[in-house]
Amino acid sequence: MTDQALPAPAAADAAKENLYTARPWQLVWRRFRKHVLAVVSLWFLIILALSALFAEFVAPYDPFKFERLRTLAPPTAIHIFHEGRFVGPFVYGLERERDADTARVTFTEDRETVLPIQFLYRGHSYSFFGLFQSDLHLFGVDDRREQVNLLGTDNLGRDVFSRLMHGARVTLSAGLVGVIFAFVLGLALGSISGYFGGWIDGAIQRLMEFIRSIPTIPLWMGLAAALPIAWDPIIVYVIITLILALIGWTHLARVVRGQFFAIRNEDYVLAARLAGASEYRIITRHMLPAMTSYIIAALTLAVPEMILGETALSFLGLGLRPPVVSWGVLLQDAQNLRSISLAPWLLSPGVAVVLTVLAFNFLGDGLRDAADPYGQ
Amino acid sequence: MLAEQVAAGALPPVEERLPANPTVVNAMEVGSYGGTWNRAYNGPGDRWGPTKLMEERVLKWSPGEDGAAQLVPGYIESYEVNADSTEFTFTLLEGLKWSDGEPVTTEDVRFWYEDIFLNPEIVATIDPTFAPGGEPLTVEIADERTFTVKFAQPYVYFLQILAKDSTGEPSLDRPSFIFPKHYLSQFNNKYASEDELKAAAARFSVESWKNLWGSQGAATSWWTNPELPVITAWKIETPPPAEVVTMVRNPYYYAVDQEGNQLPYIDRIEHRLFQDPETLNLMVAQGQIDMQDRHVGLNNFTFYRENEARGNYHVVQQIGATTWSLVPNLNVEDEVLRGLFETREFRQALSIGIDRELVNELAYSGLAEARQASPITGSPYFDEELEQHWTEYDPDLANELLDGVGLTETDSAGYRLRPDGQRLAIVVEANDPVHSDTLELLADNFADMGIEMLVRIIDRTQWDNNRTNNTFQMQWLPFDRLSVVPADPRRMMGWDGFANQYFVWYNTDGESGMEPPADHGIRAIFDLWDEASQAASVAEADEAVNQIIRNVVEAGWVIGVVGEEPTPFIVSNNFHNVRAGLVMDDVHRGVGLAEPQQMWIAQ
Amino acid sequence: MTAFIFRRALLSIPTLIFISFISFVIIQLPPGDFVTAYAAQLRQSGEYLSAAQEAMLREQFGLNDPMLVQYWRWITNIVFRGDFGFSLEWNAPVSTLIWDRLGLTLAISSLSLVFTWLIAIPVGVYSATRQYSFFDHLFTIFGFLGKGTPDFLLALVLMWIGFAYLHIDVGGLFSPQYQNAPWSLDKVINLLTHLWIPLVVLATGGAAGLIRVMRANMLDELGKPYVETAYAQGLSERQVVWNYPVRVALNPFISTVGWSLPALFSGDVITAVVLNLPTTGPLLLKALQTQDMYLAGSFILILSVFTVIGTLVSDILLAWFDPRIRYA
Amino acid sequence: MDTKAPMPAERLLDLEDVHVHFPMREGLVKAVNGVTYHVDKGEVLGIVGESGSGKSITARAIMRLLPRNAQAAGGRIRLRPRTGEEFELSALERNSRAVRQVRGNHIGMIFQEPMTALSPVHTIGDQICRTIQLHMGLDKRAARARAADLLARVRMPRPQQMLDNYPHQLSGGMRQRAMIALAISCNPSLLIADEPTTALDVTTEAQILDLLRELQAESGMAIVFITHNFGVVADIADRVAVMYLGRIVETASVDDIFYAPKHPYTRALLNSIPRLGVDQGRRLPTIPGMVPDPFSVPAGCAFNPRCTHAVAGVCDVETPPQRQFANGQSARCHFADTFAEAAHA
Amino acid sequence: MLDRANMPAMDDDTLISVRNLKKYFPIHAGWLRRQIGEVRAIDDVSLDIRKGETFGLVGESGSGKSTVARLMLRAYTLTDGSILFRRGSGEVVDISRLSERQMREMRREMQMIFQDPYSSLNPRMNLLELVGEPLVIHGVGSRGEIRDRVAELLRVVGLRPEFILRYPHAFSGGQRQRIGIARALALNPSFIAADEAVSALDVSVAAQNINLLQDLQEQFGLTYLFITHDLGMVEHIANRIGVMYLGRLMEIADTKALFSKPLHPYTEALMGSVPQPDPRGNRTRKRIKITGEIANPANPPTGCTFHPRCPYAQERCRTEVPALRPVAGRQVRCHFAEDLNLSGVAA
Repeated sequence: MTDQALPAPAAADAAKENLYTARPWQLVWRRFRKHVLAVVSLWFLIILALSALFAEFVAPYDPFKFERLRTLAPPTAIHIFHEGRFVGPFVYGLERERDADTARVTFTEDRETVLPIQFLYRGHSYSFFGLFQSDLHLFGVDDRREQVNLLGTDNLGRDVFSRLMHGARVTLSAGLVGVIFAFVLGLALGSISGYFGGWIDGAIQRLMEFIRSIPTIPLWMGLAAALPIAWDPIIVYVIITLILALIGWTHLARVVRGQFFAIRNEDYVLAARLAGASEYRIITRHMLPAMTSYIIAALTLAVPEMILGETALSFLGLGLRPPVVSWGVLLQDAQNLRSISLAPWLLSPGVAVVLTVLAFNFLGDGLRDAADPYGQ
Repeated sequence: MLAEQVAAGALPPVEERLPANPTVVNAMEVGSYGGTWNRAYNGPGDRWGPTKLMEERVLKWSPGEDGAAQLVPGYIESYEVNADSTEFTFTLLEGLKWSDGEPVTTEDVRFWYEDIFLNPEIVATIDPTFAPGGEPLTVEIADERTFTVKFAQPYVYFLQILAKDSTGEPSLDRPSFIFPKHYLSQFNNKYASEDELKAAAARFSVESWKNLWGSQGAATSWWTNPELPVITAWKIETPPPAEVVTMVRNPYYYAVDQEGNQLPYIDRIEHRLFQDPETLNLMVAQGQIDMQDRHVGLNNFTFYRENEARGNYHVVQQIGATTWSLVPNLNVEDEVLRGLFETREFRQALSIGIDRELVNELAYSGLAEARQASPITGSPYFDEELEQHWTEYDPDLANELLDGVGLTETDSAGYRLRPDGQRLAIVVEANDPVHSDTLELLADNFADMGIEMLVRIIDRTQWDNNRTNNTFQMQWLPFDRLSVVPADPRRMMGWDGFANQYFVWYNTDGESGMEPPADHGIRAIFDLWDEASQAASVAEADEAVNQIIRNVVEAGWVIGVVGEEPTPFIVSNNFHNVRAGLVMDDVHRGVGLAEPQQMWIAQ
Repeated sequence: MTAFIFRRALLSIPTLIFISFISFVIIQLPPGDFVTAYAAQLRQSGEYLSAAQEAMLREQFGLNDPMLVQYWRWITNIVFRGDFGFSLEWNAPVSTLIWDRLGLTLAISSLSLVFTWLIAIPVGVYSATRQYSFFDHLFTIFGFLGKGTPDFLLALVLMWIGFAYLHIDVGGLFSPQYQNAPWSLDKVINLLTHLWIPLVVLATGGAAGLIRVMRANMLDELGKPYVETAYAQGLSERQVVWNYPVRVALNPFISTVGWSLPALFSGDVITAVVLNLPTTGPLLLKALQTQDMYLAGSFILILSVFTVIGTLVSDILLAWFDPRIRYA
Repeated sequence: MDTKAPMPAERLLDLEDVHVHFPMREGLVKAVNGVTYHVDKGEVLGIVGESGSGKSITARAIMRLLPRNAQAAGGRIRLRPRTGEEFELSALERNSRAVRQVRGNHIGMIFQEPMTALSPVHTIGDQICRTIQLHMGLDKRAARARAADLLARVRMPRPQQMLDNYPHQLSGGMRQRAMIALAISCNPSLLIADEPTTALDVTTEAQILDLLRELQAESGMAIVFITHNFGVVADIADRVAVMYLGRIVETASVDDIFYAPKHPYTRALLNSIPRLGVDQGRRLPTIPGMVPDPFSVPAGCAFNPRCTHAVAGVCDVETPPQRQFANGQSARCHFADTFAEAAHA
Repeated sequence: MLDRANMPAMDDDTLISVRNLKKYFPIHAGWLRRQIGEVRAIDDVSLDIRKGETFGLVGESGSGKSTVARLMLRAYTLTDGSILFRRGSGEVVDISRLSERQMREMRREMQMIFQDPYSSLNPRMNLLELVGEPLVIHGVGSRGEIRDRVAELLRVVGLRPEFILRYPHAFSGGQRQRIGIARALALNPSFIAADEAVSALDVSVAAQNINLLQDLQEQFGLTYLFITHDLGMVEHIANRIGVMYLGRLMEIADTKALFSKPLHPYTEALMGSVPQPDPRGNRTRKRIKITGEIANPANPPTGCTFHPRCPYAQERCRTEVPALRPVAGRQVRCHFAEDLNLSGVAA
């Protein structure tokens, strides 16, 4: 008799079956894919992350190498036709001149020197994370003196594009470290608070309220001055980031706590308990998976905050400092009228920050929308 | 402005306000009265900006015909120095008046000497500059206008010191010797009762009456107290904290131009507050600044030049009296590093391993001069040979020298190893991100020598503290006071720089600080200064000073890189009488050398 | 309701005590004290303090006492006498300094807050009611752009545009000639020509987030049955949207009122520094940089107290505004 | 059917071949697929059907309250309220003035969830007054008086006080009373009640049903009562329409539906309901299979795969026409006549 | 308090015996949040369920019937009372005194089916994981064995085993309910509490699932606690019925007896309220309808908690709390159970 309830075998509807048996993350991905901006952002960030990881390869020049004859050179124009003749992408040489009166350096294209852009070009050698030596670069021009500077050079003649790529590595990883630390804390305390409730929850809530009322800038300034000077600036920065994460976790903790409160009362959690599941199993197998996508979305949205934080702190002179190359540091070079008027290309790190933050936000937005595949 | 007040009867006519024989300040050209001078300041700590515009001394530096600084009398009619430089007699101008019209007399000198200078409640310790050989100066009042300052031993540089430091605490930014007794006695414990002092402290909302005194004292600081009678060309009207700090001209100012017109020409000076240097640059480019000397940096030179038309101003270039230098700490606690710093060849290597031209070209737009830390061009102590000492860029020789001192081992990254096996790394501290370009260039040079330079840009306060507390290895420091060296010879003696602990030892007679080793060259420097400070004649003293300079430069204790860079002044096109090519040294009191009281604004 | 407020206020007291202590500790963190900072500052201009003078100053300011004693002196003065101490840097009582700048700070902050809301609420409502429309996408992109651009960069670029292309005075709140002038119509107009940059900078940053919040809340609310009920009563779309879901979706905004309290007090530090605004923010920054202990400490304390009060106010407002909480 | 035919005099509401479609990712959902029914003045029409049958969507189509993504894909909806004017609702713009004049004024509506169907941040009084002021042009005071009056009419205890209460302060039953007060606030000619008692306890349900009956008797308004509960329909309706998969499969007077159903679906459904005092322990007859998902509605008679009487080649090919019977009963079944005889036999 | 000496020994055919079950929640109020009272959510509930029977529990929402079921399964901690359970091994355990860890073992024998087929299945688990979870937790069998067992269970509840990898969103409400049933059956429990198991389903589907539950009971010898507000359903499925009102049992009786002649006015009112799919019957049937609404358990009426709504209430009802007492072989909590002549719905 019970066979009554069996639906008639569906006509081989593979697509539908596929939908029915898709793992939750597959469904998230499917929904996410519909979010064009988010997908574009994801690709942008992947490319950015890869570029940052392989900065030595992507960057044509050593980010620390000075070129006394190429200071404040504007972005190199890339040409295709030379005197009406197709050459493929190439650049002209540059002639430098310093205005004796205003001390401004100007460049003019030397129409005689034609330098084709070479891909997989062998330039200066570098050590990739100390793993291996190489001199292979994505692109470059084969000339001892001339360069191709996609984003121009700074006042010491360093290639801004190369610095941008190396800066991405520092900025993104420092942001991630802080976020991950805040995430671990927030997740732990938020879930404890949300799962157990009662006085534990009350205590954690009070702690959070207290921590949130500590003003950040003063704390940061105090810490920046209190740490030993001989320490590597990056380590100092990471430590401060970590300490700030001690404050930053409250936001995530609140989200996690709220989610826990909501999910704790779902029948399926009770069902798991009645099946004899331990608390550990309930939290890890039932409650956390329901939140992962929210948490990932929250994380994604937290990373840009960190990046912006880095630039803001650099602005106040409290973040990373040269010779470390980070976006904040590069932007510090550009945040003056001199640069905006004489060398606007020095603002390109700002554009990079805006684009990256934008991409993270779109990604986070897309993830949040796709987060609950069972929502509707 | 004043004519109206005279007409209204609020002010006596100008003849009555001026001294009988007013001091003549030669204006570049005779100007016209009036106008408001707009400039900018960056906070209460920037009181020296306004102060230096109008400091008064018995003797002041003035640019001569050739622009070279020379000492001229200020508010005194005349002065006399005896043969062995132990007695200095000054005569105040006849009819010199405070800004409230009260006459300035030797009573004010007596007040300063007896009730302030010798008052331990106000001046706890007398600066050694005013107590050579440990014996403080004494003052004798001859008559209403004349007084004599006496020393127990010859003191040839006293007049230079007066021109720079005035009479020391608590009056660095006030005229020498005179304090307005008729006003200040109400705050002095010799004249006022305890209750009155308490009331006065309360009126200025400070905790104790002592806080009324001192260089920032609420009552005695011209910068915060508009009531205080002054003899400067302008006096404060709206003190900080204010968005705009204003100063108005002093109707009783004692000086006139060559045609007998009372100075200053300009009625008011308004200092707008700014926080961020970019705001100032914007003000400049927008033509909101009439004349600005402070906070306009060489790094914005091109920006200033290119916006001249827009802002209706021009850039006037002065000469900086500093040499930006790498200053190693000879007292550094790291024994190995100290050993290296004390090794002459090592210092030579560091110096010749630096490509000064590159630094000048890239970081100073080619506007400065590659040079050693030594007296600057135009200084009486200038020596071209010293200026170029160890400045020839020779990385190969540098490496040879380093090999020579035994630094032959290197690590995998190519850096030399110290005798104790650690990588040879030197932390170099600077106090402003502006310098990071330079230091990156220097770090590159060091790397070529196999030395790792760890650049740290730190907060100014910390940077200063590190020198005081002897916790730095090397600093990027403006080695200044390189014009009239004996006016402040301490830079050359290691103070607050390459051997601060030795200097402290010397200065405290061995009570604190570190004693230099018996054979250390710094002992010769200290001996030479003792010689100079007791010399009976200037020639004799100068010889010793020159020897000090030669010793310091040749020892290479300071690694000068670039200096004598042009110091830009922003000068509005209707702002006149700003001289160019002056040596901007603290000793000369900076912009004071340009004599702002004779500047004027075309109306 | 009073019980609720009383209980919440009571719970804040330990937080406040702890916060005041932390405020004091933070400013003690950097090595050195005010005297070293002061000496450094003097040195910058060629004036030098001898060791003895430094010692005297320390004695005078009581900097040699144990930290707890200093803290106790400081906090009791504040609590019992309303005396925030004396700014060593500015040579003026802390309360005067803060008071002087508070008026303009509050004016600018609240103006920018109102401006932010005036943008965020209608745009959020529009975006939600016309979800996925062209303008919704446009607003989203603009919102994220506003969120993604560092404030100082935006301020700088706007300043440059004003300077180089619009040829107007930028920076500060007045042109020099109006700075000390009495209030007049011209001065107000002059103020407005300066005010737009800070308003735009502050509002873009703040509005972006709030638009997202408002939009999300509205989307939640629009799907609820009571909206359908309202439509079924014959109300027009405008009446329905603005009377019902907007009213509910505004609740999170109300809680941000409390959160903005400390921001109202300090203004946006970075923007104020870049734009040379005469607000309290730059004062705070300066105080911290120079370790002007009493000024910095008072600032941190006031900010923290405002945060705590802000939270309290938010909770109360929310309870007062949302009957579901009020009668719970 | 003659679509041009004027509405008979007693007719209040007339639906002709109404279609509502939803374009979804998985395909087009024909949620309402040719619904025809009418309501006469003062009668209670019960509409029963399982979830997904389209009964609520049809109601919303009348009110022009369909979700934004819905497509009104045809059909005609006409309304002639007490005032005599005639509205062709299907021809009006979604939120047009005319539609808004009908909503709340001529047609009141009650929803299933009284908790969420009332604004949580406005008092009951505010919400009722707003409607009254909108449609009746009363001033604030008069509106409030009327609102109190209405609350009294729906047997709300302490009506004056209740005006100032918020929905969450009331129990479920009270909320539904408030909801009813709101719906009848402007003396509508028609009340659409969409599962108004589903969320309530049986005891409260009985009270609400009594209330509706009384109100209907007092004011003579017609009610379209949507429910999935046959018991409720039996209790309140004069006539009943049974829906299945977007279509009305059978319409008849309440007695005919329960005692002489002519559609196999109606019969099967009635059989599968346990009745008090009747079915103890007996195995319940069920309808085999499940309601097909809305993307793949079977061809022919939508019910044919589950119908025990389905005849292959007929039921799974041809969409059955509506069969009318003399007693006013009608059924969409090829074999309705057979059942008619069986029932009468 | 439970008097041990007087505790009725558990009959051999009793599976579960609940005695004096209580669940109170404290109420805090005032400035200092002091406890000012308690909500007696469940007060003094005692009932026995016999092996193989279906015990129905009915009442309005807020009457505490779900809470009783959850307390019996120790989903909540109880305030007081005892719950004796006869294990498969014959051993009788008072599960109210077990620790959470000991209880875990007991959960193999007692399971629950939930009302909401949507929220009771973790949407992120497929059928294998969902239905197999109890097996995994209790370490029953290898992966392959679990898979086979899950397939078997799916077949038992009428779902196609090839759907084993599907996720709940692929199923309709009725099917989901079957998944829940399969999960409950996974460990071969002897006792299943079905909390409004079919209330959320459409009539036709509800009938199918009810039949399934009856089939399974027969097949596996299950004992059900069947909680519902639907009197028609409970009459159909239950052998005995308990009627709850405001956290207390008002009446316990055999189904037939209860429906043909209720002894408690509340039972009568409840029956009178149910509309029947019988228009003529509805018109003619005498229906006692209840007025007012269920009281706030935080502030229950004095005396008999039902008296404000009771058409037969007298002065005594206002003051004296009636006890649950045996009347005519049933148990009733009414002072006047013997005197009233109440009408049932028997055909």
